[in-house]
Amino acid sequence: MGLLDVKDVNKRFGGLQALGDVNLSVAENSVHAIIGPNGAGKSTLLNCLVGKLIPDTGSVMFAGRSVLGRKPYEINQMGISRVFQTPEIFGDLSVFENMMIPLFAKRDGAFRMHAFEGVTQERGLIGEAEKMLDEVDMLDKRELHAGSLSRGDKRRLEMAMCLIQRPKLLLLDEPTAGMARADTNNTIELLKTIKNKRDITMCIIEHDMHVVFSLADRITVLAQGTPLVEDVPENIKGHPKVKEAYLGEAA
Amino acid sequence: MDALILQTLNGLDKGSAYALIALGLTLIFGTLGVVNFAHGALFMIGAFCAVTLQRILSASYVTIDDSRTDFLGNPMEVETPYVHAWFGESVGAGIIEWSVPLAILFSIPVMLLIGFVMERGLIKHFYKRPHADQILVTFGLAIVLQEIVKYFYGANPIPTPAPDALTGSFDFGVLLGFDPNVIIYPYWRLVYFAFAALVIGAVFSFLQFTTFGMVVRAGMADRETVGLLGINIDKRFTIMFGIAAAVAGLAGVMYAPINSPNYHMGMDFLVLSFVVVVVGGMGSLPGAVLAGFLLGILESFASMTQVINLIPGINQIIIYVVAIVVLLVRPRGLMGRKGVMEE
Amino acid sequence: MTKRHVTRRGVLRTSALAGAGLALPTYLRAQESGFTNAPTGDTVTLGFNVPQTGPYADEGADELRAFELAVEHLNGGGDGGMMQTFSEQNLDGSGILGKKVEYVTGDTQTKSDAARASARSMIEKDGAVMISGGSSSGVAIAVQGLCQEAGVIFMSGLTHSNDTTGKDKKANGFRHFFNAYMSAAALGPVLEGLYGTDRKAYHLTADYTWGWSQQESIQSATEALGWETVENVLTPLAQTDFSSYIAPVLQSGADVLVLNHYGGNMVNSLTNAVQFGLREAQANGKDFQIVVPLYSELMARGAGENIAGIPGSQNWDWKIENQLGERYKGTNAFVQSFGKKYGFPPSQAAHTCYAQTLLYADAVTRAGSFNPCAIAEALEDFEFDGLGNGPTLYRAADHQCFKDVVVVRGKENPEDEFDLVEIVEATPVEQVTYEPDHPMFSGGSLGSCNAGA
Amino acid sequence: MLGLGKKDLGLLAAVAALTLLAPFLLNPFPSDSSLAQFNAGYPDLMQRFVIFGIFAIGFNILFGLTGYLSFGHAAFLGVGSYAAVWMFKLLTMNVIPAIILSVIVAGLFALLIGFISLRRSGIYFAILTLAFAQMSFALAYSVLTPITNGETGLQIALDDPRILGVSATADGSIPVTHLFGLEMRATEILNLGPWQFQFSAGYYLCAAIMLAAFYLSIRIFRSPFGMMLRAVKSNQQRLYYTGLNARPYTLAAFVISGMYAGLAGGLLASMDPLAGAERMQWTASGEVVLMTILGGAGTLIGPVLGAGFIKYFENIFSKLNDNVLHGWFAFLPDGLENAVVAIIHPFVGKGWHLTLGLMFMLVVIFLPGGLVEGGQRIGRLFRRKRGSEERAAQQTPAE
Repeated sequence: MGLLDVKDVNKRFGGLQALGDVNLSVAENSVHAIIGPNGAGKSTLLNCLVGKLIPDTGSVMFAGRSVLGRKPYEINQMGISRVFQTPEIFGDLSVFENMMIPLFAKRDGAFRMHAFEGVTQERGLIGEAEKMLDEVDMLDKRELHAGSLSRGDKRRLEMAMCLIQRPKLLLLDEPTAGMARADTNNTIELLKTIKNKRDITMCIIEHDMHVVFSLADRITVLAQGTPLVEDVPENIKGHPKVKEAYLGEAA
Repeated sequence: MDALILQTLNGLDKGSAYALIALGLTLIFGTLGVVNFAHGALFMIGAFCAVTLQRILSASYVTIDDSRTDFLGNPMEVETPYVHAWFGESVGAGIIEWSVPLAILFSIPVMLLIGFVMERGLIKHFYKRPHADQILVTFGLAIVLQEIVKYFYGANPIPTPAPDALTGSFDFGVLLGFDPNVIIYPYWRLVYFAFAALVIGAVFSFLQFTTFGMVVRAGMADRETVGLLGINIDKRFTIMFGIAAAVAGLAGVMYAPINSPNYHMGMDFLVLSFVVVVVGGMGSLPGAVLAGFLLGILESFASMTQVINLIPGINQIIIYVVAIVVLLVRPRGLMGRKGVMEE
Repeated sequence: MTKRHVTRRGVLRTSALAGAGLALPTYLRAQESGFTNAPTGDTVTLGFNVPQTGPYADEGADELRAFELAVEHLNGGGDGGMMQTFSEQNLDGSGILGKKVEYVTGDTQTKSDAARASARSMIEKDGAVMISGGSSSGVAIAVQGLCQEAGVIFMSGLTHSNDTTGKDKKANGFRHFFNAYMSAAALGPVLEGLYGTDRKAYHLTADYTWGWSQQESIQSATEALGWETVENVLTPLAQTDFSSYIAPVLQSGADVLVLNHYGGNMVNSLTNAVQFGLREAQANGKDFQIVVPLYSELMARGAGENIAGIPGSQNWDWKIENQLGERYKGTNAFVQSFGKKYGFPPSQAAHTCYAQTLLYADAVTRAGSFNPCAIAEALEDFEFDGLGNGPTLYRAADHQCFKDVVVVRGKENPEDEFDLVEIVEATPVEQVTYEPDHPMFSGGSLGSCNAGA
Repeated sequence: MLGLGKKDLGLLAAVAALTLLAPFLLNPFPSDSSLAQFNAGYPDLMQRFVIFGIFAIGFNILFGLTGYLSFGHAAFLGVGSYAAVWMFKLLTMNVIPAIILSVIVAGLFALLIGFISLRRSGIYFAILTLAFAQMSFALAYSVLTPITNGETGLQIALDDPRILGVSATADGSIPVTHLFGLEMRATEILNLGPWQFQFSAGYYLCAAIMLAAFYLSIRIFRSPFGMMLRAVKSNQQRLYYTGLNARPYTLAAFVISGMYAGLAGGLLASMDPLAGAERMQWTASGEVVLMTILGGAGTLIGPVLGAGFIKYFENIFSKLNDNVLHGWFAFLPDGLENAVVAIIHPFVGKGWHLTLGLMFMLVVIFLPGGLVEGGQRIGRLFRRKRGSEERAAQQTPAE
């Protein structure tokens, strides 16, 4: 039993079999990467995990509880946070306010009015937010408008927002997509630091093999909606089926 | 049964106007992403094109007739239209009588021009602005346009009759095998329906079968990509705006004999046409047309005495009830694409 | 809860700071005079509250022309208009009680709310002692209520609902215009003469108070003739296309269509009815007929040739003195001075507003005071003549004018756009008079006159 | 102080000062001068300024913070007015129970409509609210006449029961609205030289309530709840994946702004006991949208400015007629006088809509942030170059 167990998940869109009999187990405190060519069903799978899509059949269990049929915010409350391909942050809010929202969410659950208190009265939470910002090297930008940040900073902010929730599982959807090599390396370093500092499980969907092989403990290769192989990185390199899947794509 | 057929006819006729206005609104929204609150005003200007042409054609010179007196007891001033003098009385009267159909030709260049000027001069600057700003500026424009019309034409409705050959009514029921006098329908409304079908057909074939239309449709789907292909999409969108204005204008021209035009007729249609667009699905042209006819027919059915006796007041609110039900059951409208205008 | 009403109306108090050079404003709302906005200087301000935007803007504009003309005449300008023919010869062109008449204007927007806001600004800011004008009953009733509370006189403009002097009548409000009951009572005999007693009527009625009031009146009048009412369908006020209401009429077995509509509604429903061929149709072996109980010149102009032959009623018509003679004197005097100033003949809305202004000025003169209670007393049961309607009574019981009603029908071949209707007859006042406690007017009471301050 | 930051406190104090001194500020011209037409310091208009200010402040809590554009907010104002007038008819002429009931009724109505409408967002939400409001208007105008008195509007009458009051005063008049005996229309007049200033009890009640409403709105803007609402506007997707359900927040904002609208409706009825159906028409809903955008959506003071702007035009410009114009320009030679009057004529009196439409266009074209932005630009002219920290601060919505 892993932290996250996906069993026999199927998903069809009209005539297209997007996912077919996907089985996957993500072990606690591991970094699990899902790779595969374009259209392999990686994003569909991810969306099934966070409640944006509901699989036609099969089960998705997280920490022993099913996530199926739950809304995204409920799944988040169970301990799954998600980093998007393009950073999703609150662009109209300041960096600091971006950090406060997940803190309020964690404290209050889905809804609590707090209409008559000032944000600045939340001393304990402010300290926590500042500490987290410091960890991702963004404390000096706390009053900036989040929408005006560079892409790399937006990515850091988004990760900080996810981490401050202390999730059990962090889902990363191509965290380095569209980044320059230097930024990519920075992100890899950041993720490694995060990994080393706390007990966290990560599940990464990634295109960039460099990122995958630098971080992952285990790798699942997905092709045409079905897992081809699942193994440790060393064995994935040069695996004939993987080559076939990627070369097939190249052809 | 005959009552239902009659109300369906009515609905199709009402629906024609709704569909034409909604079609233009959807074109503008789909291509430019602009919520145009001045669209009702364009419809109204179309109707006033008919009024204007009627006035131009009946421009008169004045002669004094000493044998009669006016209300103040002065010698009567008799106005004779120039066309009477030029072409003889019967031909002249005939020309004036046909001013509404003639106004179709007159209105197309006028409306295209108004559309171009509006897009280049104002709307262009609002593509990237929030919808709320677009609403405010186009609403302001609508007020200005209708006040200008009011200044020149007054607030009272102005009779703009159809040619005599097309007034009167036609016993539709006999054709279908009903008794005479059961389903009677005015010629002009049949003309209006046919005309609307023609315009809708023309717009669709234009979008479907021309390169221009293809580019515009592609632009509606994904503006950025089309821009990347090096196609000057902006120019085409300007033309599209002109076409949308012309469609609204044509709807207005032909509507003039049905109800005498007045300066606020655009506002009367504005809210309704937005409901039509949304029920059809924002950005969906077939949806707009379908919803226009559907709401027209439902509105007609709701005004039947039997229905009103069953649910008092239903004729006042039917459109809104339908809108609420559709939006709750089918959030994207009848034929809308996912994700359009939901954020 | 408190019941302290120490200073019942003692709400407006004037205080002056010592040392400040106290120049009297053009008006005072003072206790010393005992009523709201008592004029103290050498001028008096009247408030003309008419629709200037919205569908009735043209009617409002015509009312405003009449008011301006009336003020000009009161101040001694122009040819004096109906002041010459008015049976009371108290007005001499020196203003009212020697005070020059000034006026302020406002926009009712044909909305009760906006009309009250506009009237309040006239009372509170401009110090108007009288409010007049308006083009719909909802507005008239709302503003009448306001004037009652504020303690000024309201001389209503065009308002035709029974309620204005029925269940919503007020001691400070006066109506010169006729009402739905009178329309129906006047039309009844004419309809009998034109179309006989064996008729089946189909009613389309605007779905608001005036429409109901009109429909109820005409239904009872026609049923008294022996007509049968087949159906009464309520149409939404915002309706612009009436096709779905008109289409079923022929099938219903009716042979008369009564359009209880006004303004844009009436123009559209009549146009639609003619489009559907109702004017040429046959039903029950008779020619199908259309009736529009309340006519107005502006509506007739909007409907164009569609009104040909269609009967209805009016409060007054500019041709009446020429056609029906001396009894309606004043008409020509008014038409002359209005026509000379503006270039076209006045509408009935203009006439009623002009008459109301003169009636007010005359009442002030006779009362010798601008105090609303004194004016009301002067107007109550006041009989007069020479204002174009023939001998007229301002009845004390409900503040309604009783006078002849003009029955008209659309002309077949109008000479110009102002000559659209022909007069069928003037129904004598006796036929349209009713008891103050008539069921259509019951409920509500005048209350007592309020002088404000 | 009051749980507000220094800047907000300053703003509140400024607004308080402006409202309290409004009778002076709005009557800058001597009452016998020809410019007296521009004076707005009479009770009715001053009351409208602050009442519609309340309406717009409430609307801004929904639209400015969450970005949800309601096109049916006038329905809540209308419902509030009806509730208040019924209270006057049935219970007492004291305004307190009427205002309380109007807020409650509008809140409940908003809860119902919001619960359904908020299942959708964007323009779909706008059309849903519009549809509900238009339904309310159409029904109030016709079928519901026994409750609403239809076209005429609900008025108080001599034969109302009024359990805790009198049906009619001793001399047969309809009693007037009051606050524990203080009549709402009581007005003190101060003549100061040629100037005249009016102090209306009703206005000061409205102003006090407006200040409270404004204070409340500042607190909401600065609270975690307000931040959450801004987050809804900014990125609902992220909010969802942060474990938050946006619906309860938006619904709460919707109900709060509905209650503000109800409060405004109750106050309107308290100042002038009439409730007309037109108050619920879509144009009335559109008006508050325009007020908010015109003033500056999402800013604290903007909606109040927008409300004042529109009401000023409606009440002052519509009253200018040719007679007044000729009065102003009488000093010019005759021909010139007529020419000037002819030029201005289309824009005033019956043409006031034209001026209003032009103003909408000009403001939104040249001042995208509304009147507040205009103010900020003027402010910036006076203090240029103050370093970059200021620019950062401007990005968080301030006043």
